[in-house]
Amino acid sequence: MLLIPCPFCAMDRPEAEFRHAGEAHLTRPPDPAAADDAAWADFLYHRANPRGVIAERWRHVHGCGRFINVLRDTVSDRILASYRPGEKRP
Amino acid sequence: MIGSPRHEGMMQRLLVGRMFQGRLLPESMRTADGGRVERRTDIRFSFDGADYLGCGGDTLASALLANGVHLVGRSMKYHRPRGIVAAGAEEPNALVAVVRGGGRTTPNLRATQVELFEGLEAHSQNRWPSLNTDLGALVALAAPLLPAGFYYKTMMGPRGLGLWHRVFEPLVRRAAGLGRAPRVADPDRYARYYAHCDVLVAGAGPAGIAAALAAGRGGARTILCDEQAEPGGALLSEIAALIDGIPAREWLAQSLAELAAMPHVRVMPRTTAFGCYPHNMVGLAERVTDHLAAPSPDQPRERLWRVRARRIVLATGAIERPLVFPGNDRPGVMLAGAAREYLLRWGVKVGSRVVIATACDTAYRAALDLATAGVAVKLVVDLRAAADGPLPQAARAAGIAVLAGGRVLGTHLRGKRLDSVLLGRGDDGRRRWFDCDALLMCNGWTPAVHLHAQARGALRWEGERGVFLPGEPAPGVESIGACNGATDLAMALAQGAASGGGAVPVVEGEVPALPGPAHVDAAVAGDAFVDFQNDVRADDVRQAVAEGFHAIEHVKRYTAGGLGTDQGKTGNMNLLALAAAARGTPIPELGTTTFRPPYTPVSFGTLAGPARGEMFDPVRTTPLHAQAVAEGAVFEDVGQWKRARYFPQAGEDMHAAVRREVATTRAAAGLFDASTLGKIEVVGPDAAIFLDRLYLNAIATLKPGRCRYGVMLSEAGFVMDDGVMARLAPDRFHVTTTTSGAAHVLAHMEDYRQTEWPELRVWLTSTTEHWAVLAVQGPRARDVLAPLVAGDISAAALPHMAVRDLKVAGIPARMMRVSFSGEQGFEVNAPARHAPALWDALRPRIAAAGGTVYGTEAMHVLRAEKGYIIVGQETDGTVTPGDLGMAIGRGKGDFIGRRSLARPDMLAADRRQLVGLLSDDPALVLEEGAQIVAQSAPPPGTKALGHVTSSYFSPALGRSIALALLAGGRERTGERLFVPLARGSIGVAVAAPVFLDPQGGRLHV
Amino acid sequence: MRFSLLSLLRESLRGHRGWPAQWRDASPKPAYDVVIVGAGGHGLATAYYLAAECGLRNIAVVEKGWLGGGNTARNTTVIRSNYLWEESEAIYEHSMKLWQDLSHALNYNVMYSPRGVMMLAHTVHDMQVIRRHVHANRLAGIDNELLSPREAQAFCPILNIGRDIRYPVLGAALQRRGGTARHDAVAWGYARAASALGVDIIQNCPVTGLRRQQDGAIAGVETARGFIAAPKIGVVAAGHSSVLMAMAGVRMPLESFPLQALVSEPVKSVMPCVVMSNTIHAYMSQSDKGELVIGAGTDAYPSYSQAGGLHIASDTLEAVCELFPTLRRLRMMRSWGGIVDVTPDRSPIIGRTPVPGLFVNCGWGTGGFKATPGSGHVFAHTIAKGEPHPIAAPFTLDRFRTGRLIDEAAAAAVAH
Amino acid sequence: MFEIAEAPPATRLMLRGAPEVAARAGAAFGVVPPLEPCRANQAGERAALWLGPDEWLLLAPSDADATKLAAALEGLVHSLVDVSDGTEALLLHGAGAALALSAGCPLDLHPDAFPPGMATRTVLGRIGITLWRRGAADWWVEVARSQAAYARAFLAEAGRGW
Ligand SMILES: Cc1cc2nc3c(=O)[nH]c(=O)nc-3n(C[C@H](O)[C@H](O)[C@H](O)COP(=O)(O)OP(=O)(O)OC[C@H]3O[C@@H](n4cnc5c(N)ncnc54)[C@H](O)[C@@H]3O)c2cc1C
Ligand SMILES: NC(=O)c1ccc[n+]([C@@H]2O[C@H](COP(=O)([O-])OP(=O)(O)OC[C@H]3O[C@@H](n4cnc5c(N)ncnc54)[C@H](O)[C@@H]3O)[C@@H](O)[C@H]2O)c1
Ligand SMILES: Cc1cc2nc3c(=O)[nH]c(=O)nc-3n(C[C@H](O)[C@H](O)[C@H](O)COP(=O)(O)O)c2cc1C
Ligand SMILES: [Zn+2]
Repeated sequence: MLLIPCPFCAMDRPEAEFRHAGEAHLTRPPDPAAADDAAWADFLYHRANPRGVIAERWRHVHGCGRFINVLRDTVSDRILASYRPGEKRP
Repeated sequence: MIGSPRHEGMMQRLLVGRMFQGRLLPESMRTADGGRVERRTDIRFSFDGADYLGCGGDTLASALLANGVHLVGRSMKYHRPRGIVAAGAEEPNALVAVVRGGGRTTPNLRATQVELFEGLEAHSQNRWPSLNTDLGALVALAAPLLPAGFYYKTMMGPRGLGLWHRVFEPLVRRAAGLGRAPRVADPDRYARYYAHCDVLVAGAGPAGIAAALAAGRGGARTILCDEQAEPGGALLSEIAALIDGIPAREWLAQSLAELAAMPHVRVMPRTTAFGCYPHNMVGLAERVTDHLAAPSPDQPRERLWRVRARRIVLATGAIERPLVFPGNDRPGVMLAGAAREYLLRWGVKVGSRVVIATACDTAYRAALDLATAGVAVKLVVDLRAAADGPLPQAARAAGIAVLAGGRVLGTHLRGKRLDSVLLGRGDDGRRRWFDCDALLMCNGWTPAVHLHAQARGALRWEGERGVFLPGEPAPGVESIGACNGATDLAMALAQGAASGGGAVPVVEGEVPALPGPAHVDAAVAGDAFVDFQNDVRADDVRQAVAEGFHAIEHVKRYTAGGLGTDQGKTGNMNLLALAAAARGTPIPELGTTTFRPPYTPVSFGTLAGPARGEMFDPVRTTPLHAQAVAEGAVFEDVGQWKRARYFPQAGEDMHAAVRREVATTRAAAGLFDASTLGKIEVVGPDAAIFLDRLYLNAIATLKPGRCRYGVMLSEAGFVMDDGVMARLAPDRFHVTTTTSGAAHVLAHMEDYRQTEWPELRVWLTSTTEHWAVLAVQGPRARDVLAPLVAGDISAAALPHMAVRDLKVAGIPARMMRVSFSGEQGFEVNAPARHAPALWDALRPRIAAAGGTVYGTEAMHVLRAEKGYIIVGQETDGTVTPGDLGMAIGRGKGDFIGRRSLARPDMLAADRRQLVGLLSDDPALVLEEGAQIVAQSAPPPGTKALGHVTSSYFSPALGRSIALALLAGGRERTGERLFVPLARGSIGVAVAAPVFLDPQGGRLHV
Repeated sequence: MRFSLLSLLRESLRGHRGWPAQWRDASPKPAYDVVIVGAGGHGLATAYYLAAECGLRNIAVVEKGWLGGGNTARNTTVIRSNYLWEESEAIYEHSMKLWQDLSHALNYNVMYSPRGVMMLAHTVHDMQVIRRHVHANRLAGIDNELLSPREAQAFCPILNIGRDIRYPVLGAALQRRGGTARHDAVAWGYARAASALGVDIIQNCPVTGLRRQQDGAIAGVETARGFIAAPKIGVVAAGHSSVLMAMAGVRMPLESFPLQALVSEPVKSVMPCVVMSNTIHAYMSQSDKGELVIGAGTDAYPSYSQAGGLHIASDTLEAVCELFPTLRRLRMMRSWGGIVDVTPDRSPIIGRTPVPGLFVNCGWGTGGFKATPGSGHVFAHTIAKGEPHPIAAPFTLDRFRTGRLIDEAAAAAVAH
Repeated sequence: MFEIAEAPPATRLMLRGAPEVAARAGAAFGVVPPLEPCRANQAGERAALWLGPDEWLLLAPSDADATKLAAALEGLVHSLVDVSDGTEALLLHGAGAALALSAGCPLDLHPDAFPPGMATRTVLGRIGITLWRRGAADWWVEVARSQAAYARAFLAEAGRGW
């Protein structure tokens, strides 16, 4: 069970309080109707799935309720940083 | 059960259990004094039905050895007689079942870890009819046919007959397995806790204790755990050395007392650190009652501790390696360190005439101590060319014969016990049988790096000693003591103290043991075992390599070496060395197999903890549960909720009850508990915009005081949930969700609110449990309610799809005119605490109106007659709103899922669409999930056109009805199709999915 | 050397010194007609069928570690074909047919054991789901039958069908032809047979890049042991598929999760079949050696660590102990993790990619072992012909653009 | 080892909004909703728990009147929702309470890590709770109404055998 630093609660919190919410920094096309099928599929389904550092979202559902962003190494599972949505990836 | 233990017991008692004045004679191999056992009280126990005596503090293994019993088990494959090899967790052979009756039998326990208690009953395993005479051993006759991997090469039989499965596999399965699983459910309780500390020290030997002392003295919250009953590790069998000027055992007692006195330190005996998991979480398994003769029922049998430690200090010691020589598996052949431990800790002599074979100095300690205890140490055979370190010298000085450069060439049994060993000199081919009743072996020590490696620490090869040592550790993890290469007490203590910045204790009186590389005889053949439990011989290893299994992981899997319950604690390094030799590569190039949890096996019950029955998953009940029980409801599980499914009256089965409930509701009125519906209050100036972006339907245009049905799509365009949006005020909505979708919908909404549209001023609050929901449905619904309501609920004042806050029976309620039945309907939302009172007010009025209470099953029929969908029944995550005939709200812009609906295959003509089905036979209710085809006798492989999603007998229509998803279904209205069932195909006509009151007239009255 | 009782007898007289290597430990040649990346069961099967059925001989399988060491070594070996959608039924049933003769085809006992796979239902909704499967399967000519709780218990006597558990068993679907096979033997059997047909199996040779030609078509693979040219490359790398495809610039609809499994200490036979419960998350069978083989869940987060959290094992054992309360005192002997590549619709991707000459077979997630023979077979034909085998055709990468998903997850929570 | 008591029914209001909403609510409600994460402020029988950066749970006696608060917030963008009946509170008292909670709550409940005055949502076994430490040995556990029976049974079981 991971220990995830929550930037809102300002402390490390156990994974059991969170829900994983997929890759971070995927932007929904501002005008979806204008996106072609390939671009839309890219947004919907295609993921970087890196072996290495991933930027991912977690929701601290049993805590502050907020979505947060986390940088984690998918090989060591070590967490390098966590930050609020809207903030730049460190 | 296991053989016929009682009978067998009688036999053995005659032989072994010599009685004196009505009492069993004490064991014969116990020393007169010394050791740490409690000698004053005899503990009576039985093994395979024979009664024995032991001492307090004994393990089953030490007590058996004290009684001269070496033969304790049979190996997995060849059923070879096996004895106790080790003294601790690494024991590969001495696996026993401990029988406590009433579902409390535990198989596969290591006798070396079973603590003795009065009345303990243990049995050997994997033998028939008895341990001594095991017919399974006949397999050995076929042993030449059963080398590594033989089963991959044969037992296939002629093609097409399935002989493996039919004939051979059942034979293999009959032979397989060690102990027997209990037949009766385990009545014991198990507990599970989280714990947190600054420092977790795993292993309470000298290194661990020194580390815990240093940490504790520094004020750190510390947990010190050890798998054994008594903390102390090597100190428990240290009689010579002085630590800080006092005898080691006294130092141990003082240190433990000091630790016990520190409130922030917790010492946990009988607690195995079995696994290291991500982010410094360590699993501990604590055995609470297994060692007690009469445990209190209040105590759990075992506890799981999930410990999060800032720092993990591993002090798990080292495991002695056996030597691989022909006949090295005979009862009476054991590890030298174990023999010494039995002597010094338990006061047990493992033999009276011993020979020692070693490739490492530490075995001389056993030689010296055994000799001092009066055991005839006939010879130490040192496999190294020279044996002249301080310990060998001390042995020689004590008059013990030492043969350097010797070899063990074979062993011989009398009965089932070793009686002599064939020794030779490495160079000149001379060989000689030595008679002895115990052969002690040592091939160096393997640092127990298991937990370090599990924590994803690297390993580093130390060639001089032939060991893998902890390399770069995971952050927050460190190894100290013998598991980190410390070879003596002083080093172990020093590493321990240093880990916590403490003062290093001074050690005197220990003769240093010079380390040397492990001994590998690359050519050793015959019954030279590498893995005792799985009967893997050196021959098997070489054969595997020759057959192309070069990776050590291949060797492991092909030979089964290391796959046993001991996970190769004693055998793996020998396996590795032999494989490396066979391949001609250095050991580090081959690497180790992966270290995985658990370090030693952990009970399923311990891992599952208290989670059983209602603790497995919460039972959620509505505020009206007691009322439903009083009405005689039959409940169903919907997610965690218990929902009333139907309310049978005397003599009714489900179908009769449901028919009555449906018909009565349509004719008069019905009362339904809809409290499990999810509810979300959506508040803020942008609430309407927000909902508009999340639902298919036009929400922004909804007027305060009105409700609208809403369908929520996933971003992929599939129907995800539905509910009612009630606009309470311009900036306030009461939104309902499906019962099982509640949490998911809220999460979905929060996701978009927080991360996609943070600029929207809107908040979401779950009110699911605040509101109880009583649905009053039916043509007389208003008559039932009106007298109770303070206010006008006429069709004009509160029309269909209106919402108002009103008092009902004096209770402040949120009244919604919505209907899932197709009838005039009211859903009264009342604060949960008032729900019973409201029910009590409504129930007699329902009765007076000729109405009924109804359950989920009737609700399903009512809505199906109207063609209303249930998310999860008409939909399955692959259904679009278009498939259901639902249109996008007028004037809507983008909303979640919209873009996906425009993808080519979401518009395809052959998509499955919602239709009604009427079977030719109106009495026949189709099976839900049944497939729809065009032919009446579809050949196998026929493509289905669709499937039945819902199917009931409709009291309103007096016939069966069904909803279905059908390819191009709307175009097929009127077509005749078929539904193949087991008993034959049923003809059906495709109809519109609304069977009753398509104009909705009944809703609006 | 053919494997048989006779050869075993003969070898036993020679002290088993005469067994030849089961496969050649090949070193890379500069070029091949086809390079398969990944020597898991699927990759090896692909190579075998390419050589055995498609007339190709100059084939290499390039593996970063030891062959069969990925998910092939780690799975709970459940084999069944009673999937819901026709596309899935077709490929899993194709596979099932191949399983039935695989030991003979390969002359290697893979211990395919049709002991029956029983899927439990605990709620009214579960019953609807399994009924739908039974109907769909019957129409497709695939055996699957509905059992009452009593019948379920008769089939698996240690199953608790009492009311004393949180979610009592309401019924079950049984596929009698479903069962298990020995995972390692599958990899080894294919490796041996492929090697005998001339396929080079190159172990300890990680692919580090996919080189493309000027025109964008695939040119070959960069490996730790040098460049290997090939006009056709099949990536069959399970959990690492995203990583490999990224080397060719292709983004995949995949996420890789750690999936755990565990075994008990071996005990005498108590469990005659495979039991699965999607609702309470328990998957169990007993191996021929006697361990209870238990499938646990995935962790919540993507990871390439081949290890997961302790709570995952706890969760599954909670469910196992509910269903099999007599096993509570048995002990977990070993637990481990694999890396499974999960697609949004939980169905695999088999076929061409936007890069000419580059083929991919991935996305089998938590349930691809059972597909090993079928997947290898249709993928081999797809690579050889350059266009999808009819059974593989629906499993395109393109379906995520067009929306024609094959969503097995929609109807059942997981797809082991 | 510890006792479980049920708190009397209470008024529970979920307040959402910016810090100025908290400030203004504090004046009307009598307790200032804390801005510091995971804190609870208490005055007499009223309390305000920080649940998130714009989210507070306000607790008051069950006869408390929320209209004054609603009126005071008029004009400020916010959300105020009555959730009084959605949860119940279990009051734990005793030295063993923390241990029992730690059977299902993965947070470090040592007073250094979870001091009196701290409050947060977290988990207890299979359910979510709001945990507020009111004193060294006093805990207020907010639990969903339908899950209260589970929570009680869970804690009772966790307290056995010590
Ligand atoms: C715990 C667990 C339980 C499972 N249970 C079941 C079950 O009961 N039934 C079932 O049907 N399925 C099950 N599965 C799924 C099944 O194991 C997989 O779907 C299937 O094995 C995947 O195909 P494969 O065998 O080819 O993959 P793998 O065996 O993983 O093969 C992929 C290979 O590619 C190699 N590779 C990766 N990157 C590179 C590179 N850069 N260069 C060279 N080689 C590379 C890997 O080393 C690996 O050997 C389970 C999986 C797990 C983890
Ligand atoms: N050559 C060697 O490496 C060697 C050989 C023999 C003895 N020794 C002696 O061993 C001592 C070393 O002291 P030490 O403290 O490092 O080791 P130790 O063997 O004294 O103590 C290790 C302790 O850890 C416990 N343990 C092991 N794994 C555990 C687990 N997973 N969970 C819980 N407990 C676990 C064991 O029960 C044991 O009590 C010295 O006295 C040294 O002379 C060293
Ligand atoms: C069906 C099956 C049965 C297994 N049985 C055993 C076993 O009896 N003993 C054992 O130690 N490991 C067993 N394993 C686990 C392997 O030892 C190993 O953990 C697994 O292949 C993953 O490899 P790794 O742990 O080396 O990463 C089994 C694995 C599978 C898939
Ligand atoms: Zn938080």
